[in-house]
Amino acid sequence: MSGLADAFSDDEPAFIPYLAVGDPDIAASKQYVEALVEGGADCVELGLPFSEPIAEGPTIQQAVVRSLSGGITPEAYFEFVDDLDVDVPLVCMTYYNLVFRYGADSGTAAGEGDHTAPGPRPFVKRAAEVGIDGFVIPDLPAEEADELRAACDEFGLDLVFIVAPTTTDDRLATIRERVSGYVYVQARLGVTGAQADVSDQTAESLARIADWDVPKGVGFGISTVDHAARVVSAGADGIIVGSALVDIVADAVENDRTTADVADDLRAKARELKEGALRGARESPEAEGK
Amino acid sequence: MSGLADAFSDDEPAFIPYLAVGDPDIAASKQYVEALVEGGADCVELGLPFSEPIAEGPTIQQAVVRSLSGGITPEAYFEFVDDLDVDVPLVCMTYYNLVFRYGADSGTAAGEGDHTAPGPRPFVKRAAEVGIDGFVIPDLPAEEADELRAACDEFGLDLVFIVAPTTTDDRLATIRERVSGYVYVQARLGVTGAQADVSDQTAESLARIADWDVPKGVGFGISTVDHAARVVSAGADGIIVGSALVDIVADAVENDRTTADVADDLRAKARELKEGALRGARESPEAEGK
Amino acid sequence: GKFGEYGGQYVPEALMPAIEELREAYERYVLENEDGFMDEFRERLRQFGGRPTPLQHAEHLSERYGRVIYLKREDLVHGGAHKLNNALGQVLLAKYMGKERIVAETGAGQHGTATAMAAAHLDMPCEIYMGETDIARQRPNVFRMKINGAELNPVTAGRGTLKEAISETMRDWATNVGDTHYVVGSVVGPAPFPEMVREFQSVISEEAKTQSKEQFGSLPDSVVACAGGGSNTMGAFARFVDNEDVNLLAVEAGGSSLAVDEEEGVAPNSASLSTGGQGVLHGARTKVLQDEWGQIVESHSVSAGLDYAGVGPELAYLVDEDPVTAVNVGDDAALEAFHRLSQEEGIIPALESSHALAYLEEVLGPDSEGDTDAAAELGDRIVVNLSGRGDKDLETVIEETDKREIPNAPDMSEFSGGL
Amino acid sequence: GKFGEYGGQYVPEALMPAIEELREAYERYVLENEDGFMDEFRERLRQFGGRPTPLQHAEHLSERYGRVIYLKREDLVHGGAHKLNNALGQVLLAKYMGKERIVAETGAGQHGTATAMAAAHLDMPCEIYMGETDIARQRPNVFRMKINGAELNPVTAGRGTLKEAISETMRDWATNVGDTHYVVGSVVGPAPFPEMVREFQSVISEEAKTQSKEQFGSLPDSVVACAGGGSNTMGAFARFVDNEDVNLLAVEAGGSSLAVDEEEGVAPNSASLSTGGQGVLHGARTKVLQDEWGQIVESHSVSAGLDYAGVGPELAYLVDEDPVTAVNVGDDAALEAFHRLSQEEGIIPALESSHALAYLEEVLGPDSEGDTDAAAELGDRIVVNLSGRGDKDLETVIEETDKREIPNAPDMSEFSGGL
Repeated sequence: MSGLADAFSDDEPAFIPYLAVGDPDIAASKQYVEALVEGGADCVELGLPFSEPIAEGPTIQQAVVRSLSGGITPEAYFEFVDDLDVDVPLVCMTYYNLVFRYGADSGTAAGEGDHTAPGPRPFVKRAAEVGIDGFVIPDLPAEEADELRAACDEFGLDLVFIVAPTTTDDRLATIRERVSGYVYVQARLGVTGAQADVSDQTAESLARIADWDVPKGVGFGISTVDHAARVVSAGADGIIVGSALVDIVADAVENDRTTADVADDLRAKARELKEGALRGARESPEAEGK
Repeated sequence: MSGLADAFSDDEPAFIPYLAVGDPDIAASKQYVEALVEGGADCVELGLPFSEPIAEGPTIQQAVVRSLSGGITPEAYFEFVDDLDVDVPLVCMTYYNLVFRYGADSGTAAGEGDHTAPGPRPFVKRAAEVGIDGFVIPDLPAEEADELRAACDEFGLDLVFIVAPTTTDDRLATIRERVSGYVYVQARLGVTGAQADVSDQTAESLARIADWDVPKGVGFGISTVDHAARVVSAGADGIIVGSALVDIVADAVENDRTTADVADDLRAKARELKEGALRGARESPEAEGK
Repeated sequence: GKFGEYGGQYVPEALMPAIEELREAYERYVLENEDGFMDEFRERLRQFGGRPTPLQHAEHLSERYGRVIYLKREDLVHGGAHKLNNALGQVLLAKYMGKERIVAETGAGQHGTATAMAAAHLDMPCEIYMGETDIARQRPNVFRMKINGAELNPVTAGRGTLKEAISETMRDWATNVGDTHYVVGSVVGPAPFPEMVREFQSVISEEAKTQSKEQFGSLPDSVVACAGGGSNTMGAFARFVDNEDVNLLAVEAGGSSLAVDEEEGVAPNSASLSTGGQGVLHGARTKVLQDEWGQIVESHSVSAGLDYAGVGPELAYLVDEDPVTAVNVGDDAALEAFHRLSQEEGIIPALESSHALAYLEEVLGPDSEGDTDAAAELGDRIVVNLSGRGDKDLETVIEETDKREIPNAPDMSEFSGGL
Repeated sequence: GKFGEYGGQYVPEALMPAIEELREAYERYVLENEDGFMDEFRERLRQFGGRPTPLQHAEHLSERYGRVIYLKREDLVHGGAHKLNNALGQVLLAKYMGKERIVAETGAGQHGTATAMAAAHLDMPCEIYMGETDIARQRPNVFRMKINGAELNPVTAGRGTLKEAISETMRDWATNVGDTHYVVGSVVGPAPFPEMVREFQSVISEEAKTQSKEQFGSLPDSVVACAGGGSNTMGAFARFVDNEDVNLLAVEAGGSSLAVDEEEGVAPNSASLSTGGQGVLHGARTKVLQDEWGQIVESHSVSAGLDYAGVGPELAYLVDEDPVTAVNVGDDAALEAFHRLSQEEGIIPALESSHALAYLEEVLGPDSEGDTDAAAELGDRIVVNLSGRGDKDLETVIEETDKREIPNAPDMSEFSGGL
């Protein structure tokens, strides 16, 4: 069993928070991630900011801007992960160009052309070194993922794919063949972002992949205890929460709050959401049927 | 012999000044015209300002603007002429639309269409009543002048035409048939305006019409005693001077001088120019040949 | 040179020989195609000018009016309007005549830019006269002329607008007739200009006639064109004048009112065909906006290109003699038509052309007052001459829409200070 | 969907079905002309778009360079550039697909205005995403979109320019994939966009090929086109790619320098073919301007339409595989070429197209450094794709000419404050 699946191993629903590393700076980021784990996170998605975050909504997009302005680079990101002292699996969430370009020694805008051909292997190798357990790459559909999949296999990392409400049956088969760690079930159409409600589409999506042997994490728009409970009771093995947490960081930046205060809030929010997930597990048809 | 030819009847070269009536107002204009006659004018060209003075240079154009701003109308012009107490022939210089429209009782921008068809007869009739002896219409070539020629004949008025350096021999014949009073010889190409020199074209032009039986007045650019003398010595029967005099009026308006002062200057300038013309007559080959 | 009582050559004597020379050249090169002049002209219109322009079926207007509406797309001509047809013809003719320099006047700058383009294309030195007031309010066009290499002569006389620029250009021509040709911008001025400009512009109706036959197998029932000086009008009508079954409608600028303020010497419209009287202006006898004495009054239209106190003498004649019907629409209706075509057909029309479009709305639109004669005159198949594109008018549209209640205008409040 | 290693579909999972649906529709309607799609498209290009555009012999450039230069006059297309070819094709395709709404992004506003026009023409609701910074500096285009009835959505994220607008449009599409089509503006993005946009634009080379044969009896020796995203480039090259005797030159924006400031994350050029590395941007693997880590850098060009950090994947492929040669010219040379064509040919070119013209000067001009290989590659008969007109660029030309010594610029001091 891979590293990521560990997050789902205790029969409890997993709580998987997301933060952009370096938002608003490396030091604060570190405390925030630790607070989330203290609050009950079973796994953390650590965002490596890319300049063109096409799958993100405004909340995470702003986080990416803050982080990039703070000077985050892939190497700084890896060092951050290396330094991190938490005992849960870690997922690197980023866009493919950063994976593809890492370690290619030229052929950038500086103009010398490609001497070391770009490709995902150096990035995966380095990620494995620092303790990353898997990847979510939102702009890399399964069809384009062969090289990355191979590198992950080589270094024993998981590659999570997203399943959207629009994903066709044909494509589900393609994804199923390639996915590992968990499958990221997109709760609704659109981009990341906290929402007032969680879509009915979630249950349908979960039903379509019920027989897959990887855990199902549901994300996109989960922001409250109720959402968490409902999603888990609909059959999710875990919940993925990003924007609702990033909102707390954004608010802190705007209102100039201390890192410790923010960490407290994140820890509390994590507890709430984890609690919601647990409630959902108790209320699930499966649990009630027991 | 027509009224205008009287100006040339004394064997002396004629001095024919031009002023725009109503520049800068009716009262001043009257004193200026009288001063010019006192200074030796043998005939006066009285400009009736038109809104589109296409044949005028900047000097007379500005005079036209001043006069129109003062509210001059064709009827006010006729009253001005009627009131004028001078004993020389008077030429009305204007553009054809004012001649054509006078007395047409509608069909203006007010919009009722033409009830009384426009035509030159009412204008000529009224001009004759107030003592005008002839016309110069710079935008009316001989080919378009049949109606006006007929009206002039009916009321015993002269119709002066311009001969330009570019006028072809064919057109000379057309003009010769229709001209009366005097022929206005355009000293050079271009528009009216005082010039530093008088063109050689003048002598050529005069030579081409030497055998015509109307007097030859030369205009366009005559501004100094020397010009006057040279033009007359080249064979002109008279000199026509506009811009050099209008300059004096313009200068007076700009510097807020009294009407009496300006009248004095105009009288003096008239004397000078007349003197120049007389000198030219004495120096002419013809005179020297005697 | 005459069209009934209209037309003629009311110009200073010094210009008469130049005009005669021009008439001869016109007859030889244009009418008789001497030295292949017309072949070269047509080829340049095609390659440089982008002709032929389409005769486009306007689907949404057709639906709206329950008639079949076609747009003759002069807005696609190089430079953005029909103006180039004439400018190119005259500059080329000047070249054939051995002239070494051209001059032109311009008001809003459309004729000036077309002339500057044609002159650059044919490598002919070019000077443009433009009133100072117009220069100040038409800076993009001034700039376009300059980058096309034309020399711009500001005219300070009078109010510094089109009238003064015309006078000044005539003066230049009178001074330099030997080597200079004056590129008159519309079917106005002394003969042979009205006829010659009409011939250069008649490519519009020549194409439209052929296209009508090809696209729907017959001639249109009517042709509608806006009329200021009348060059696009005559161009759109010329080849249809002899077809009695084709009704020709010249739509003038009614401005804000058809009345005139004689005291101020201002007509708040440019409807000389509809309201003007016979007069002599800029070299020709025609219909003119003038006061009771014959002084020319200031005309007005929201469309600078229609804002002229005279009109082509041939058009005045054709209206008197009936082949052409003169109608007019006001500023508001033109602005509404501007927004309608932009939204419904994806074409931003010149404010000039918007007048022609507005006439359709007036007669056939949902709020039309049911003038059945006018509706019948338009017939089933209507060709509207879209004389130019409206990019040049954006500032004016902002300013003028802002002043009024134009029901179909989008919210433009963020632009109320201009672009 | 791939061009060698380039291309592909690097998009969020949620969009994959929409892209597959689009590919199917593209294959049926465009490639197989199902339901007469291509017939309707071509007829609308003709009537509404004003095609075919001329292939004009440029006399003065030909004299200057001692070669025979032809200009493919895409500046005469409705809207003022080749952009409409693609916008019209995609909006029509969206209609055939039963979509009820289109979205598009725009940087300088050219693709936005073309899309708004096409959407109005085809009666399709249209929303345009545009960065706030771009909105502030491209007000005339913003206004044009609005009067064509498009809804404009300002994008406040990041620096508020094209990159952010693209991301935001992708998000809208990802949210509304069911009823919405995203009209991508160039030969970029995930498959099938690069291929589809190339097909819609290939009318340029299709016409140019026919016209070459008709006008001079053979194919040209070379075709020169500017390259930003590459839609006019691919359009101008597509039908010549298989003719080995025709040399194809893609002229990129060299900006002020080919170097990059990694610290600032800025490349003062847009020459991704010449200097970029392989990367994945906006849905496709292609050549990209990026820093050592793969972060996309801000590109630059005096021409807003070339100012993009990526390039079409097919073009990247063709450059690698040799049918296309990538070259570049800087801002100064482009401005000089802008003034040259305006003055010498009477055509005001877009600053984009000015880059293609500038390359001729660089290789063949009086001050060229005698690169005989490059001169030989151009051959005797050269077709330059004049992708658009420059009216939209006047403000930029004033500002940028003012900063520099452009030897052939007219005196523009009176405009130094802008129009």
